[in-house]
Amino acid sequence: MKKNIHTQGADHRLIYTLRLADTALILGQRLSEWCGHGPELELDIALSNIALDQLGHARMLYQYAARQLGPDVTEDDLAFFRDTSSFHNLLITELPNGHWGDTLARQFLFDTYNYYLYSALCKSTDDDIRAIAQKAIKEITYHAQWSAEWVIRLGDGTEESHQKIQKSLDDLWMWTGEFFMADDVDMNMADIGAGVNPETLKSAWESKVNEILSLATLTVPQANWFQKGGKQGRHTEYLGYILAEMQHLPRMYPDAKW
Amino acid sequence: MKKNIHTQGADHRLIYTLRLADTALILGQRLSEWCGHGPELELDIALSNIALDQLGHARMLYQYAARQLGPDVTEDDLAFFRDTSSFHNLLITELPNGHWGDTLARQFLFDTYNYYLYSALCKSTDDDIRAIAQKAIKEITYHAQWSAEWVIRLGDGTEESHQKIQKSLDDLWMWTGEFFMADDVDMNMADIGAGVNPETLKSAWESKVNEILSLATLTVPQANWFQKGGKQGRHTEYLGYILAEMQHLPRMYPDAKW
Amino acid sequence: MINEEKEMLERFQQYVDGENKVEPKDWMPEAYRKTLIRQISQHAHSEVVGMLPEANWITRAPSLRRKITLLAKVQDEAGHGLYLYSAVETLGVKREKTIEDLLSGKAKYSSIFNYPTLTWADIGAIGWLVDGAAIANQVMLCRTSYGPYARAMVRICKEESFHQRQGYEIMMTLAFGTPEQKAMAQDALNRWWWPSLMMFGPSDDNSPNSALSMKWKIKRKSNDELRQEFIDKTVPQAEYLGLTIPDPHLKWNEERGHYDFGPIEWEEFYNVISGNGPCNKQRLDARRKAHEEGRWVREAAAAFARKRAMEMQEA
Amino acid sequence: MINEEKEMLERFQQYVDGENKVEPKDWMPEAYRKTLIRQISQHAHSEVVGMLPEANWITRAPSLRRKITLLAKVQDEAGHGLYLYSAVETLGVKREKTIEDLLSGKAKYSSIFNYPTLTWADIGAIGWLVDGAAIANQVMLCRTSYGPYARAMVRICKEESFHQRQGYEIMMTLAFGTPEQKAMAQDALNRWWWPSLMMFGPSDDNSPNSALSMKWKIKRKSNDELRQEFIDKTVPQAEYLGLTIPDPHLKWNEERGHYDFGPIEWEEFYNVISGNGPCNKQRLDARRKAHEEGRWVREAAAAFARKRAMEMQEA
Repeated sequence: MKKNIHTQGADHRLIYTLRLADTALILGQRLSEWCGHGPELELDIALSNIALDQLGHARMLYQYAARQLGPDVTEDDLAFFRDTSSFHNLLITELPNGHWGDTLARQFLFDTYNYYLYSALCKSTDDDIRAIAQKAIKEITYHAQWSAEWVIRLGDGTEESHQKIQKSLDDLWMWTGEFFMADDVDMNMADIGAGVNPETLKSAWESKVNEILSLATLTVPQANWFQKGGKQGRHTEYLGYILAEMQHLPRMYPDAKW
Repeated sequence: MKKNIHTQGADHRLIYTLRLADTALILGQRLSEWCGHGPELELDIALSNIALDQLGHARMLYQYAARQLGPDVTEDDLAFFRDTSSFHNLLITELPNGHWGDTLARQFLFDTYNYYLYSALCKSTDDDIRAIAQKAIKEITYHAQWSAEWVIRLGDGTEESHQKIQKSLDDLWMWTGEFFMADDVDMNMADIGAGVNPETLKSAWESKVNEILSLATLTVPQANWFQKGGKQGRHTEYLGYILAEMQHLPRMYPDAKW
Repeated sequence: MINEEKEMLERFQQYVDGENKVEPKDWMPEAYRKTLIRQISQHAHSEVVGMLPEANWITRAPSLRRKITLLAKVQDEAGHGLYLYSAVETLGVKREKTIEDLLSGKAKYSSIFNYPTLTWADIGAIGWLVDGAAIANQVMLCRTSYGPYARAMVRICKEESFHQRQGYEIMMTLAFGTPEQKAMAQDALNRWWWPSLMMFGPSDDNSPNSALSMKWKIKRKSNDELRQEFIDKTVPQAEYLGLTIPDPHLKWNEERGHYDFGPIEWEEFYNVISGNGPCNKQRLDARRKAHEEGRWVREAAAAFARKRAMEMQEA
Repeated sequence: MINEEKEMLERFQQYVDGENKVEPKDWMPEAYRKTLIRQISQHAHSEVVGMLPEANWITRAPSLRRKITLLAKVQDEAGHGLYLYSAVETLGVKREKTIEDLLSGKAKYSSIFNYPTLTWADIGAIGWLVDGAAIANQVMLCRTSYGPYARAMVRICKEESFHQRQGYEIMMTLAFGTPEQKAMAQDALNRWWWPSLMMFGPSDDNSPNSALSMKWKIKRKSNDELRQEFIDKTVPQAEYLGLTIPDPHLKWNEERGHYDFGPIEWEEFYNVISGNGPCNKQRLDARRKAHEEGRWVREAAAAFARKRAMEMQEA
C-alpha cells in the first residue's frame, strides 16, 4: 500500500531537485489544461509542446529525486503521493490559466527566468542536474523565444490585445519575485556548485524582460512586494485543487499499476 | 485500509437507496459551490439552505444504505470511496452550476420532481425510506416553492432575465427525461410498495411546470430525446471531476478519522 | 465650535457614561457616527470576505458531517454580514453604497482573510484562533454604546462561540489523530498564530483612534488588553492539543499573571493591510465577480417587485 | 448535360480508373469536389472535436508517462486537423469557412465523439477501438483518388497506428491488472463497442452516396466490408485481453470466414448524429468557446503581421 511522501526536514539536494521537478510538473499540468481549447490549432500545438517539454523535464527530475530516496520510490510516487505542503514549485506555476494573454504572460516571465536558471545549471557540479539541464536547455531556449515573440505580437498587435497583455503582466508581476528569493537550500546548493543562487539571475532577467516589453510597446510593471512560499511548501489555494484532480485516480486505486 | 465500494450487481433496495442518496449529495455538493459567490447575501443564504437540506437528506439515506451493507460500512465510506460507475445520481445534478439562472432553472425542474417523488415516498412500505421521506418532505416542499417563485421572478423580471432563464430551461430540458424513466430497480421497488414507479410522477410534474412557466411568461421547452444513464452508473464527464475534488482528502489519508 | 454643539457633545458624553445605549434617531457627534460606520462596515465586510477562505473547503470537507457543519458556518457568516449591513443602514448608509466601498478597495476588512486556507486543518485553526480572536473583540462589543451594533453583536457572539467550539473540535480530532493529521494541525497553527494576534490591531501606542472610541464606549478594552486576554486563553488550549505555539518567547510570567510573547512583525501586517497579502486580489476579485455577475438577478428581482407593486396599486 | 462536359466526365473517369491521382489544379466534376470537401471537412472536424474526450483525461492520467503520451497523442490530432484543413483548402474552401460550418452546426463530425470519457479505461478503449476503426477507413483512404487527401492520409495513418498500439497497451495493463482495473476495462469495452461499429456508417443498402464515391475511387471498400474487417481483427484482440464483447450474437462463421454479429441499433446512431448524443452540445460549446475567446489573439497576430509587412515595404 502506498504511503504519502513528506519532505519536511528532507535534505537540501532532494528539496532542490523537487523544486525544479515540481515547478516543471505543475506548469506542465496547467498548460495541458489548454489542450483542445487554444485560440487556433497552431497555438494549441505550440502550447502542448511546451507542456510536453515541461512534463518531460519533470520526469527526469523526479527520477533523480526518486533515486535519492531509494529503490522503493518511483517518479510517480513523488507526483501522486505528496500533499501540498510537500510540493515545492514556484507559486506562479499554480495560478489559474486565465485567458490566453494571462497564460502567455506567465509563460514569458517564467520562460525567461527558466532560461537563465537552466543555463547556469548546465554547469552544475551535480552530475544528474547538469545532465538534465543540458538536455533541457535547448527546449527551454526555444520556449523563451516563442513566448517573447508572442508577447511582442500581442503587445504590438491590436489595442485590445495590448491592453489585455499589459493587464496580464501587471497581475502576474507580484508572483515573479519568488524567482530570485534565496533561502538556505538555494545557498547551500549554490555553495557546493550544484545549484544556483537565484539572486544572481535577477539582473539578466530584468534586462531581457525590459527589452522584450519595450519591443512590445508595453510598460514594465512595478511592485514593492512579492509573493513567496511555494519553494518552501506554502502555496496558494489553487494547488490543492490541482492535486485533487491530478492525484485522484492513483489514490483511488493505490495498488494498481498503470 | 479502506476499500472501494462497488455497486455492480447490488440488490435493488440498496441501489434504490443510493439513487436517492447520491442525487441528494451531488446536488448538495454542486449547490455548495455557490457559497460565498451568490448574487446577494440573501440568495447566498437561501441556496446554502437548500444545499444543507440536500446534504442532510443524503446523510440519512447513506446511513440507511450503510446499514444494508453491514456494520463495517459508514455513510462516509459510501460518499468518499466509490468511483463514478458506482454512483447512481440523476445526471442533471452533476451538470456545472453555470450562471445563477442555470442553477435556478435546474433547481426548479428538480425540486418539482423531487416534491412529487418524496410525497409518494412518504407512503413507502420500507420503514426507513418512509421515515426519511416524511422528515424531508417539508423542506422539499419549501424548496419547490422557492425555486418556482424565482423562476417566475426571473421570467417576468427584465428582458435580460427573461431571455437568460428561458435559455437555461431550454438547455436543461434534455436532462429532465431521466426523472421519469423506470428500470427494473424502480419497478421492483414500486411493486413491493417500497419505491415509486417514476412514470407515474410525470403528468403532475408536467402540469406544475407548465403552470409555473406560464405564470413566468416563459415557453415550455420541447425535446424529442432525453439523456439517461445516471441512475445506472453511466454519467456525464462532470462527475469524475466532482468526485476527484470531493474525495481527494479522505483518499489521501485513508487511515484517518475526521 | 459653537456653544450649542459643545453642550450637545457634553450631554452625549454623559449619556454614554451613564451606560445608556445610543439609538439611530438620537443625536450623535458626527465623528461618532463616522467611526461607527467605518467600524461596522469593516466588520460586515470581514464577515462576507471571511466566507471565502472557509468556503474554499466546503466541497473538499473530509466527511459529510464536517461538510454540513462547515457550510452552515459559512452561511452563518453571510447572516452576520446581513445584520451588520443593516446596522450600518441605521446610521444612514445604504448597503449598496457600503458594498461599493468594499469593491472599490476604499473600505477595509479584516486582514486575516487575505491568507490562504491550504489544508483542512486551516478550517480548524480558523475556527479556533480567528473566531477566538473575533469573539474576544465581539464580547466586548456586546456592550458597545451604539444600540443596534450591540444587539447585532449579542446575536453574532452566540453563533461565533459555537463556531469556535467546532473549530477547536476539528483541531482535537487532528491533534489526537494520525501523525500526518497532527502534523497538519501543527502546520496550520504555525501559519495562523501570528496573523490571529494581528487581528487585534496595532499596539495601543500606535492606535490613534482608540482613545476616542474608548471614551465613547464604542470600545471598552484596548487592542493590547484584548490580545493579551486571547493569548492567555489560547495557550493552555494549544497545550492540551499537544501543539507548539510558534513563538520562542512565549512564557508564563508569574508576576504579571499573563503570558509574555515575542514581538509582532508589524511590517507584514501593514503590507497585507495595504493590499499585498497572498490573497487580497483573489478575495476582492471573487467578491467583485459575484457582485457583477449577480447584477442581472438583482435587477430582475427589483423589476418584478415594481411590476407587482404597480399591479397591486391598479387593482 | 452538354456534350463537352459529358466528355470531360468520361475522361475523368478513365483517369481515375487508371489509378491516377487527381491534383488540385486538375479538372474535376463538381460533385467529386463537393463530396471531397464534405468528407475531408468532416474528417478534419472529427480530429479536432475528437481531441476533447481524450483531453478530458490529460490532467487526470494515472502516471507521468501516460500523461505525456496522452498529451502527445491529442496534440497529434490537432496536427491531423491542420493537414486536413489544408487538404480542404486545395479544393478552394478556406479553413475559416470550414470551421464556421462546424461551429454553426452545419457540418458534421464523427458521432463517436459525442460519447463521454468516463474512466481512464476509456482512453485505452478509444485508442484500441475508435482509432482502430478509424485506421481501417484511413488505410483505404491512403489510396483515395484525390492526391492531397491520399498524402495526408499516409502521414496520418502512421501516427494513428502508433496511437492504436498505445490504446491497446493501456487495455492490456488494465485487463491484466487488479480486478478493479479489469472491470474498468470491461466497462469501457461495453460502452465503446457499438458506437465503434457505427463509425463505419450505415449499412450499404442505406448509404446512398457510397456508390458514386466508390466509382470515383474516393472510397474503395463499402461500409459493411470495412466494418466486417474491423470486427474480424478486433475480436481476437478482445479474447487475448480476456474481455467479453457485449454482443450475444457474436460468433465465428466458418463458412463465411468471418464473425457474425448482432443487429446495430441505428435509431441511436441517427439520434446521436442529429444532435441528441450525451455530449453533442458540450463538444460544440467547447469548440465555440475556444473559437470566440481566441478571436482577439488571432486578430492581434494578423494586425501585427500586417504592421510588420508594411514596415518591410516602407524600408
